[in-house]
Amino acid sequence: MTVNKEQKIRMYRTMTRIRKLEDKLEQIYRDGKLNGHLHTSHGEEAIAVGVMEALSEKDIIFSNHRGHGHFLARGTSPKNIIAECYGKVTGSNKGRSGSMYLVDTKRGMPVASGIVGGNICVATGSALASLIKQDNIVTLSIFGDGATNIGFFHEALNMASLWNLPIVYICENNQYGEATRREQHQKVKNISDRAIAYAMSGLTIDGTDVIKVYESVKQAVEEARRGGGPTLLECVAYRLRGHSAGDLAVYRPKGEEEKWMKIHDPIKKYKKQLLEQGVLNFQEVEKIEGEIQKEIEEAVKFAVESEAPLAETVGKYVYQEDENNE
Amino acid sequence: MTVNKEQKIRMYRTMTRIRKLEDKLEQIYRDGKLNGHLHTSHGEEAIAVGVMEALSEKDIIFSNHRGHGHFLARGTSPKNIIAECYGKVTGSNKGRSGSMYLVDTKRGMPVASGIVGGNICVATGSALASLIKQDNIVTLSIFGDGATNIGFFHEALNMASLWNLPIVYICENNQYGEATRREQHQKVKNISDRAIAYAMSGLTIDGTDVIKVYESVKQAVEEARRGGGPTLLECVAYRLRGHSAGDLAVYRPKGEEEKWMKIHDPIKKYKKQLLEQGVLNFQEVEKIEGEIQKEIEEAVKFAVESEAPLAETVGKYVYQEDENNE
Amino acid sequence: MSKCMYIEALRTALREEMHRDKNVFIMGEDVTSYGFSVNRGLVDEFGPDRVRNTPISEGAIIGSAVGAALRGMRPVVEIMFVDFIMIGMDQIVNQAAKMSYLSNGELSVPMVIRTPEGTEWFGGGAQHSQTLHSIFMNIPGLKLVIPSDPYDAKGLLKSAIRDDNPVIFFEHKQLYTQKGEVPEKEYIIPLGKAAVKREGKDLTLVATSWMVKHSLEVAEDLKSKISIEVIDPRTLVPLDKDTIINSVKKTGRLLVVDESPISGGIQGEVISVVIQEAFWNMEFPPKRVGSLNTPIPFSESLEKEVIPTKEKIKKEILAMFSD
Amino acid sequence: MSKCMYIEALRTALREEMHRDKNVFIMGEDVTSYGFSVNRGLVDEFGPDRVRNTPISEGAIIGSAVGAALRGMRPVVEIMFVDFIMIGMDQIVNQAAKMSYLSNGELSVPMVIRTPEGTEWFGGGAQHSQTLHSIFMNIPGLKLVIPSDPYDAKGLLKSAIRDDNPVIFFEHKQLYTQKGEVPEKEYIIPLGKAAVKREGKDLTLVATSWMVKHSLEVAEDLKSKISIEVIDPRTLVPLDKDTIINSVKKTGRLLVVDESPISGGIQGEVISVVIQEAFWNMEFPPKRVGSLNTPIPFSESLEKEVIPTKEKIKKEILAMFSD
Ligand SMILES: Cc1ncc(C[n+]2csc(CCOP(=O)(O)OP(=O)(O)O)c2C)c(N)n1
Ligand SMILES: Cc1ncc(C[n+]2csc(CCOP(=O)(O)OP(=O)(O)O)c2C)c(N)n1
Ligand SMILES: [Mg+2]
Ligand SMILES: [Mg+2]
Repeated sequence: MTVNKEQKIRMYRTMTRIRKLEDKLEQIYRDGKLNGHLHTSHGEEAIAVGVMEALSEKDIIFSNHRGHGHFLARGTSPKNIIAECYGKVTGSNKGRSGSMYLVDTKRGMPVASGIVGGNICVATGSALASLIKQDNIVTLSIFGDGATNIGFFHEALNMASLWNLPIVYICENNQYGEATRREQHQKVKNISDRAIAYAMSGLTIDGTDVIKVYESVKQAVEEARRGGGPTLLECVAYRLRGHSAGDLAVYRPKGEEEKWMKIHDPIKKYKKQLLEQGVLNFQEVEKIEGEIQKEIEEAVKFAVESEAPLAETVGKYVYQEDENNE
Repeated sequence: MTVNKEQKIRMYRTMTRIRKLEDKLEQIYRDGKLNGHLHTSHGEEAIAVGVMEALSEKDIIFSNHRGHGHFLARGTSPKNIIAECYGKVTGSNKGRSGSMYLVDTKRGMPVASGIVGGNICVATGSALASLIKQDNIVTLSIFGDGATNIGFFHEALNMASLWNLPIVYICENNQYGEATRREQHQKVKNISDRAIAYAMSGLTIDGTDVIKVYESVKQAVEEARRGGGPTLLECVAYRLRGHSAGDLAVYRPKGEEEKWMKIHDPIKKYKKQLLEQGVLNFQEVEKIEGEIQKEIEEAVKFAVESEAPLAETVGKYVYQEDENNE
Repeated sequence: MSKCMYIEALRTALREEMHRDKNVFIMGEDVTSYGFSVNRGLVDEFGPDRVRNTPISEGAIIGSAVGAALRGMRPVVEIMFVDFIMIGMDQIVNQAAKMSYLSNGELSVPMVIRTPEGTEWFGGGAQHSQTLHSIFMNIPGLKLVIPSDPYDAKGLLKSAIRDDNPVIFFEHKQLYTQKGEVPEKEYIIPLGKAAVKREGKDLTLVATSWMVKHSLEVAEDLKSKISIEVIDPRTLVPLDKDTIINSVKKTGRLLVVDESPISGGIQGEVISVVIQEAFWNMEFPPKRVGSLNTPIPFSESLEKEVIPTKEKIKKEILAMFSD
Repeated sequence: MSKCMYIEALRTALREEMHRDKNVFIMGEDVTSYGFSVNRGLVDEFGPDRVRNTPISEGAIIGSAVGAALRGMRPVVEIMFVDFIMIGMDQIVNQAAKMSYLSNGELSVPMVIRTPEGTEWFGGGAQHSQTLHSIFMNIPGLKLVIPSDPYDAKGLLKSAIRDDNPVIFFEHKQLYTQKGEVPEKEYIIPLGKAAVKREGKDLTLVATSWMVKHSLEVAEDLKSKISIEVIDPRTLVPLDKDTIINSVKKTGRLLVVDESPISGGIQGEVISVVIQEAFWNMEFPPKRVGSLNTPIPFSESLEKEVIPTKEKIKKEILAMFSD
């Protein structure tokens, strides 16, 4: 599996886009200008980007509460995401979701789940649909380490392996569930070992290495597409922020965060690689960052200037508005 | 671990008691004299008896919908069990349960669960209570192979291993969940392999060998009592009947049942052993069977002649009747 | 017209819809061979891909149906007893019911959950005899269907399957073997239309599911004294308020009979819907009959104390006309 | 007396009960460090064995509490948002609520589930802002507590912990920071006693949780025109019917305000309880205010359309006196 230059640069751009958009949202949130809950993916950008780069256009991705990166990497515009966080009618969900339940139906991304583990059974059903339709689509379910303790994870993976469904379960192991370290919520050494309980293939990889993520997901997805069945892919990274904007993560052992920042910031690491490989030079890197910074600023402006949804639309689409039904 | 003669005979008596009681209930049910659902444990008697023989008086056991054998082996009188199946006020639950939700608080057996997998989290909480109280009690949770696909199984075992709880999970793998063969509901080869997902010890044993069951449970229970943590113990047997009285199990491959009957009927097997070992001779065996047959007939008579609960008691104990509350 | 059992009417509806639309499929525990066998024979006709046995995993059964529905399939899930739905409750409340709204209508979840509730005369007991439809009325985004005879069962199940929203379809164990007229030719019954099962002018008796039969028998028994109009809402969401309210405006009296425990049951909801519109027309306080606020006991002598019976309904009615 | 916040009142109740009874312990996700931090500091005082962090496993959290309670412990479980209770619903409905009855009273489940519901002004959205207490009213065997101020919060939580039945204790996110008088010396408030939060003679306004504050403010605003009696049931099960009914017999008018979606909400239940007893005393149809029958949208402009506000309550009241 070779990754060409264009891809490499695209992945770098996207990782940078995620980081800058979330830096921005964090700042806006701290300024008290955003409502609700804001979960950023600092330190996990390589997973989102590696995963999406490995998929084909028709594939389906179920995201979670920490989803900005997933959507950006899939191509959703920063404008729609930021506008959604502001609750504007120009947002991805027309202001009905905020940060936690983003959607982009045009890009194969149904509503993300704010319920931990909430998408795992649903995604499994999407794969079942593909099995029945034989439509060659692979479904991805993305969730965290903490979500692997929810019973529905177990029910879904058992079903997926039993029926040999075309699905890849991506576990973003950022080593924490809110304030709880992984050792405090599960004893199993590698989360991917849980695949054994379903006679499913499981793999643990470095989730801060975007190329590694891309290659591993590509393999698992092609396997699933070929009818080889599901995979549980554990991507190990580190949550470089608190659980959500406003959480200062005082519960962390001193120095832990700094250590990971220094060694495992996926963007720093990748940038270094690209420079060493000569894929990019400093000027190009700066240019990219500048462009993206500008893009984000414009997106914020767009969001701020957009309208809030009209009060009278509040009752729409509680039910599908289909003549036969109403 | 040596099993003395007295124990061996007691275990034989109890296995016989379970078989004869359930044969009787089956017959009464077929005669249309019992309401509700009746799940017998034909072929699984060695598990119930081996398990209970290994426990100390203060230990706690959570049973399930297929529980007659568990209660009998723990010492509940056939009278109370049969009366309960008849819905009489002399029944173990005063007629409120029927066959599915038996209880015997004097023998450390809380209400059995008719919800598949329904006792697994609850039993885990009982073990948590013991951990906190340091009362040296071990809790057992008994459930079937199908129950290991319920999410609560996963949540509970993760919790038990994380907290190193004094509990033993007994999976009665009778190779079917209703009409569904195990290969049709899970792919994992041994159910005990699911323990790996929790870094818990797991073991698969012959559930038709009462001595083997006794020894394995004894070991797991003592381990738990010593603070060595939980075990998932899979006891493989075969459901020699349909799922419940009335189910003729037409869905089974031809000959399967007969084969197991012939080779793996736990009572036949054990009787043969005892005769060979000279622990019992034919006369003694016949004497035992005769006594138990009589005991069961008397229990039925007791049940039939007992009163139904009084209508006016229907509202009692929906809530604990404690002055402070009412 | 030909007489058939409720269970057969359901099966015919499933068969017709599966022939009509290849996206319709059935999923549940032992649906090929067991349970109350509404699905009997369908696997032979449509194969195991479209009549799919599942592990005992109510969360994954319901949740995966949501996912399949999001992808254009029309799953019809069977939950063997309504009691077990509680295991998958989160997938219904937090996933199925929210998808359309959160996506501003871009996503739809056209799925049906079929499930039997109520008692078995006798002996299901506390974990196999509950009546739980009332609690779902408080979850916006769900539609609730509860047919009381074979004709309605067939016509409503077909509509439920064609509906683009998550629908919970509540059957009653004791209705399965009830017979009724069902036309050979295809028909559907729209969701949201109540049925006046019997016309009358002195009392409006709103009844659901198995209680409709009791109510009709009581109405017949009392016809010399009291003219009772029996209305079956047939769907709780959407609820055909007008038919009920107009009837009460005519009769001036309302009794609601449902097998749910009284406290928090739909009986109170219906009364409260009516009273706000028809208060000035009412000549007597609206009354309700339901199960006692207890779990369902096993013993026959206790169970029949808990659930609504013809006698209890009759007694309540006579008390409304005693003055 | 000293003023303290609702959240502090809850914490004090927990601390006092944990000192009083060594069997009382706390269990939940990040209870040592996170969430709405009702438990802040308690782990330092009582240690991680009695203030226990759990994995994200709502089923096992609730289910294991049931088991611990069966063994004589008195667990106080925190579910971070009421929405997540749906994951453990089966353990509440099929296990906790049934144990006492199925064992003919030999087993008890003395546990409390504390959980916040309602909106956050603004932005919890569809899966973090629901009001779900209404659905539990239809599950016999559970007690439901829903305090509206610090004084009640403390006294009722202590009773809930001492109660021998499973109790769900519904808090409201917006109440946490509300202040009120709380005596230094110990007191408990029995379950099943409503509180008349304000006396009046023209209208009985039954309100719960966060809605009590709105209702009292409206009563004050309208006092020149209408004398409003504001009653907070404080516990939904047991429900203090007498206090409410007697008030309505006095005022002749009833309005019920609760944040649950209207359809199937407790508003209808309360109206129906009252109307059967006080029908002849009522001068006007009973009315209800609740959330619209929609999921809770994120955007401020939409959320405030959905939930009950002072304005909506006022409007409803004025309409009741327009004639
Ligand atoms: C069922 C459920 N329980 C609790 C929560 C509250 N909560 C939101 S995110 C979170 C931590 C999830 O941890 P993990 O799965 O590792 O994902 P991460 O946030 O680390 O990406 C929790 C407990 C929730 N949203 N849903
Ligand atoms: C949650 C739930 N789903 C379905 C059922 C219906 N049911 C009762 S027993 C049973 C089979 C259980 O299989 P297993 O766990 O292997 O136990 P066994 O009956 O074989 O002893 C089923 C599906 C139930 N009681 N509870
Ligand atoms: Mg995490
Ligand atoms: Mg089995």
